[in-house]
Amino acid sequence: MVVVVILAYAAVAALEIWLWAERPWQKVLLYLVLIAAGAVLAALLLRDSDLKVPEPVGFVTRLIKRLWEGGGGK
Amino acid sequence: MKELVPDHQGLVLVMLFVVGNTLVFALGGVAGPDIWLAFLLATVLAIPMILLMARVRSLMGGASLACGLEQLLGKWPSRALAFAYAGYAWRLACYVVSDVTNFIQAVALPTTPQVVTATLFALLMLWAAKEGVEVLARFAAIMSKVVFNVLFVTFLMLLSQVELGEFQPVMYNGVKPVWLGAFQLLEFPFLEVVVLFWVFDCFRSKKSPYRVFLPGFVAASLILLVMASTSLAVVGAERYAQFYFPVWAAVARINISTFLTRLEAIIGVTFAIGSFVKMAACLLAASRSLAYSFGFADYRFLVTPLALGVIPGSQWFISTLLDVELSVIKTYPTSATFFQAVLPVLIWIWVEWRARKLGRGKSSPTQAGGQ
Amino acid sequence: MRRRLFPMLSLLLVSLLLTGCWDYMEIESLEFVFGLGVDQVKPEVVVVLEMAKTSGGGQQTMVEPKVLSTKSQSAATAARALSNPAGLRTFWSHAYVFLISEQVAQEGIIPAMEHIVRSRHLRSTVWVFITKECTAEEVFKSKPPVANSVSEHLNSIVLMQDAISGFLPLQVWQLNQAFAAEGVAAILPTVKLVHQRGELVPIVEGTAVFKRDRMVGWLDGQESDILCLLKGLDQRSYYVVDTKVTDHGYFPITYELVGNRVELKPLVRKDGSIAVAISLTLELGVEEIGAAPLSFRDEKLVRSVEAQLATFVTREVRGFLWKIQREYNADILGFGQLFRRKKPEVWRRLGEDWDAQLRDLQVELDVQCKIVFTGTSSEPLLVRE
Amino acid sequence: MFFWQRTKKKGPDPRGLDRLSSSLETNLHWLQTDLFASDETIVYRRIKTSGPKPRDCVLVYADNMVKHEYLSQFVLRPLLKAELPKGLRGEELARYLAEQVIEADSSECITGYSQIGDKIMGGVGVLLVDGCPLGLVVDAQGWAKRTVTEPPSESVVRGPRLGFSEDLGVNISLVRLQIASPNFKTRFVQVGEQTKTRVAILYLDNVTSLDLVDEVQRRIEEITIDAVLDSGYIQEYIRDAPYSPFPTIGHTERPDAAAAKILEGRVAVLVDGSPFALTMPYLLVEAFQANEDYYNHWMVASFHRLIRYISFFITTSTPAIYIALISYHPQLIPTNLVVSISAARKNVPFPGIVEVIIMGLVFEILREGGVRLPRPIGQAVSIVGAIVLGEAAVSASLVSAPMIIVVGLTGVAGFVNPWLNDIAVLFRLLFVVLASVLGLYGYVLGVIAVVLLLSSMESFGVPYLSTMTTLVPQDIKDTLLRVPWWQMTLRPRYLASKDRQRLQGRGGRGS
Repeated sequence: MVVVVILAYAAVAALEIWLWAERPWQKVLLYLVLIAAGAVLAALLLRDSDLKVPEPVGFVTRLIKRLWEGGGGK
Repeated sequence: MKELVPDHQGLVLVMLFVVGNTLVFALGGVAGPDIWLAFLLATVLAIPMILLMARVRSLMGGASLACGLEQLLGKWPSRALAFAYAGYAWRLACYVVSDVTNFIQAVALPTTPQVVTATLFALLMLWAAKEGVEVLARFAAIMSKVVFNVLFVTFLMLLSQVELGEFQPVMYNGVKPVWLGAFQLLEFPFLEVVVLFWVFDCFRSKKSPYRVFLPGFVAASLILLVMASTSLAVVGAERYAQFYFPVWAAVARINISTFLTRLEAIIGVTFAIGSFVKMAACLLAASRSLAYSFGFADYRFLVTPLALGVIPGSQWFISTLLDVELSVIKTYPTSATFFQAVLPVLIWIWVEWRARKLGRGKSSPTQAGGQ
Repeated sequence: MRRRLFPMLSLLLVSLLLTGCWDYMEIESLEFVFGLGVDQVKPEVVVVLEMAKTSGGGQQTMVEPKVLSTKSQSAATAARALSNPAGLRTFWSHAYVFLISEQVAQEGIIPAMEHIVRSRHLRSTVWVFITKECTAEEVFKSKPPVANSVSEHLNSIVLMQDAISGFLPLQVWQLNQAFAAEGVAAILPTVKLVHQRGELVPIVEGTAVFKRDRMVGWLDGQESDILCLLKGLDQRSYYVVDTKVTDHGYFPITYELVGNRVELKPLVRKDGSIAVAISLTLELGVEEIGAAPLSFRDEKLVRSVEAQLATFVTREVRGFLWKIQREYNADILGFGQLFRRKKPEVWRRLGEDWDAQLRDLQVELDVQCKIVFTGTSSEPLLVRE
Repeated sequence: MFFWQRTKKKGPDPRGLDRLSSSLETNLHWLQTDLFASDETIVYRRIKTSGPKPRDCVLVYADNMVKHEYLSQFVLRPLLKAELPKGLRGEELARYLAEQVIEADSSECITGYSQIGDKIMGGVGVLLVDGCPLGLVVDAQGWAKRTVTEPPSESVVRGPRLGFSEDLGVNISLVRLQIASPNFKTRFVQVGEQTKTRVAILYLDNVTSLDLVDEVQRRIEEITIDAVLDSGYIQEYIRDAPYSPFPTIGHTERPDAAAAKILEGRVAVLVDGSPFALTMPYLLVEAFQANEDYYNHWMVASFHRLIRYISFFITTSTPAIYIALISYHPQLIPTNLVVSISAARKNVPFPGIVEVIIMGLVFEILREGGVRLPRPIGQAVSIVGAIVLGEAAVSASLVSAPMIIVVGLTGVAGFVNPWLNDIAVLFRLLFVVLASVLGLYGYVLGVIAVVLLLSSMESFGVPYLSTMTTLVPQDIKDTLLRVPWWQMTLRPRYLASKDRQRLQGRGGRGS
């Protein structure tokens, strides 16, 4: 299943890049990186459905939380 | 190539975005019978934020988003900001998709894998996002007629079952539930409007952002207020928060002369359409801001990878209906606060300062670099 | 065009490739459950289903009811186990009625109905009944004279409730709401079996009174009418009242309730004690006066009849209130809810032991009766002497 | 010179070098052996003028393409009687003939062989005179024409009964009859390497934006095609969104309809030889508007329009919704109905989705079978086919009775919108497939896709859904409803940017 999914992502990427009128390398690179990220995410989820969700602004979150609890008298 | 959306279509897009995937959920359930107070409070609290957003867009004048940002914020800060919001918008798109797929699984298709529905929705929103904001706004304009008329008719049909006593006693448990409900509403769905900041490419005039955002938002919040209060008055204040989908439950009870029954599917359909608009807008915002942050003029080539990422993403963030509740309550609010309230205020202050400086002297816009 | 080609192509492709149709089912492979019942909860759950065997099609669709029952650990397992003898997938969304037997009701009905409320298969608009002096299975196996199945029979009785009176129909969601709400007790209509033409026929009459989820007593048809009256429902119930028409003559006259307005007001007296003021304004029609020499052109007489009616209703309501306050001590009129909504500070103070409060709650009653309708004639049918 | 020309004629581009000779015999020889070689429909009528020095003349024309009496009466007879003054040669001679001898309406001079070819094929007579290197062209077109009749494809109960015919000039005059205004302009373009078809672009100078007219002209001029036999050719070349099945160019057989569109600010294109005028830009709403709407009482017209919208919904969606309901959401069907459908389907061997597709196909076969047959037989085919097949299929338990209702309703509702009927078939299929995968939600996805497609389409720069997306009251007045004429004071915003005022203030009646 993982192989099928990765192949599907690759096929989509190939098809779409083929459809482009022009292919500057920056665009192709960014495109491929994102597709690869999507494929890896899909593959990981297929392997292990309990993947942890990262908190991108975790430190801010914690800061806000502390401030909130400290000052919030509501 | 500027994408220009007529004001009235932009307004409708804002309305559908806010009403979108929120409609069926138990909004502001913590406030109990005081739900309407929570709604009003949240609307009042949100309006300054909306105005502030419109103000920033208005300062850009007729310029496109990319040009305006670069002028007002400076090259690197604006790109970093765009990158951050790309992540936020993408994540929101994942949330919206999983809301829909979970809803469909819960009420209609229990054994169909969510990936299937998610894939179909992702493909459609991919298409919509590639077509651009003009087409999306047109789509919203035509679908809004269906959605809002359906809502209006269901509201009329629910009226006969409304029990006004459910709203009493007012503030039995004090102000706290009202505040809590209002904050819940602010983070989902009211202030998610910040995503729309990145959706519109440019506006017709300096006044357009106000004309689009403010009435659109207020109208949408009123619609949500009416629908939520009506369904609360139908299902009962105590039961409202216990349901995953109280509006659904309320509409399922419509029974007019034993003929007009079983109308809940219509609400489901409305919900799917509204959510679609929201997810397409989020995807569009994510692609546009990501493209901008990497310095590309055209964003369309980024739509496909981002949309394909949404499919696993939606399963990643929220995999079951239980997660919808838990994540909305636990994980989402904190990061949402950052993107929905803290950053916009910072941007606004920064932009006001820059604009004043640029406008007064035009001496050295390069000075304003670090932060 | 290119930007459109790709998504359109893939949409088509995906929808063709994904024709897995996980939830696809053929409608003819479903066995429609018309009614379900729970006869026993402890030690095992007994679930009864009334299903429709359909055949024919087209102009001559035949519906034959079949009753199946089984015993299992829980309602969910029992319901599932019944698909096996049914031979088809049982489909619950079209159920009309849900019966709970008296015995289960006395033990507490939450375990019996929890699964049904939670599952998405059963609509929240199903009518709920308590079977009185019989089991759900017996009810389902009885023979309604006209309808195809017992469930349809009960459903059609409920739909003409305003013309029958004597009970208050309730749907599952209303019951839930009553359980969830503070300061109100639940009620359910009752089904019983009567003999007609040598066969048992189910009828709906009376009300079961609950305290929390346990049944604590019954109300008969007349009392149920009073209950409807006090709840302000549009129910055209009949009252036969011995009315004094001439100086010495009492005649039984049948009145029909045409309209009623009820106002319940929570009162807090100066000394801190609480009370409820009920004001009832009834509009009545005269259905039958028998041999009474009652002319409705005689205004004085009409006033006196109205006053007698008010006295009658007051007496009935008093009796009813005594029953629910003292005998059952179940707040089915929602006095508690009334205080909670209108006088939250009182509820905060007294809500804790509402049962005791209810027992001694003073009720001020004010009944106004008005005759608004006398059929097609204002004069009695007099025989000339 | 003559020889050189002949060899040159076989070359790729003879134009520009093919001047007529002043010798009549040379000209004739060349015509007979080269330009019209082995074409026996060309008539060479040789005459001599009277007088002391008769001159040889030849009238060349294509048989049956000209009015023979007209030529003989107004060209040949005066020529035969004419005495040409001496010494006239070349252009003077030609002018003398045109001005003093020939009585026909119009006569112009041409100088080249290939022009002669074009003219004669266009149905005029060409007079060649000895000693004159010019050909005199006499307009006498007179081929068999269809008279102006009621158009069969768009018959009306009320309204003008004129229809376009195949003749471009007549067609333009029919439109001009409706719009008698000097602002009504016509531009001509020639299309088709072989057919050289004349195409006319019709518009109102003071209403239509000239950018639109220029755009239409540009697109038509860019066409490279060898033959244009009907306006359908042009339509496919110049339309927007060529891959979308929805029409982005309208066509009508009625001058009144064409005139109405021109008056709203659209452009009409007429093609020689085609009785169908093209109108552009074309919006989706127009598919739901019929010209009769504007002649009937506005309430009746609005009601009919509503019926058309509903029918479009029915014809595209009924099978999909039926499939979704019986296969995914039986809880949404009323109980009595669900029981009877279930009973009806008990002995049917196919799953619902197969049943829908088969019956849909059968219906399309019956329809297609009936369309091209003569009307009485065609009706018989469909009626017999439908009734006999349907009845037999149900009693043989091949299909269920509700399915017959669904298919019948779908088919009949399709005929209400003839413009969209063929498209409806496609979307019906798409919806059915999606509904069979995800039930109602699949159907909704299909609807979203179609609406997206529609919102992304444009016709000559105008969004395809224009009147449906806007909230401006004036633009909605002719969309879902047809409000009274005196209320429609403005022309549609998206078309007539120049002069939006249709009526001065409010017309005759208040409110």
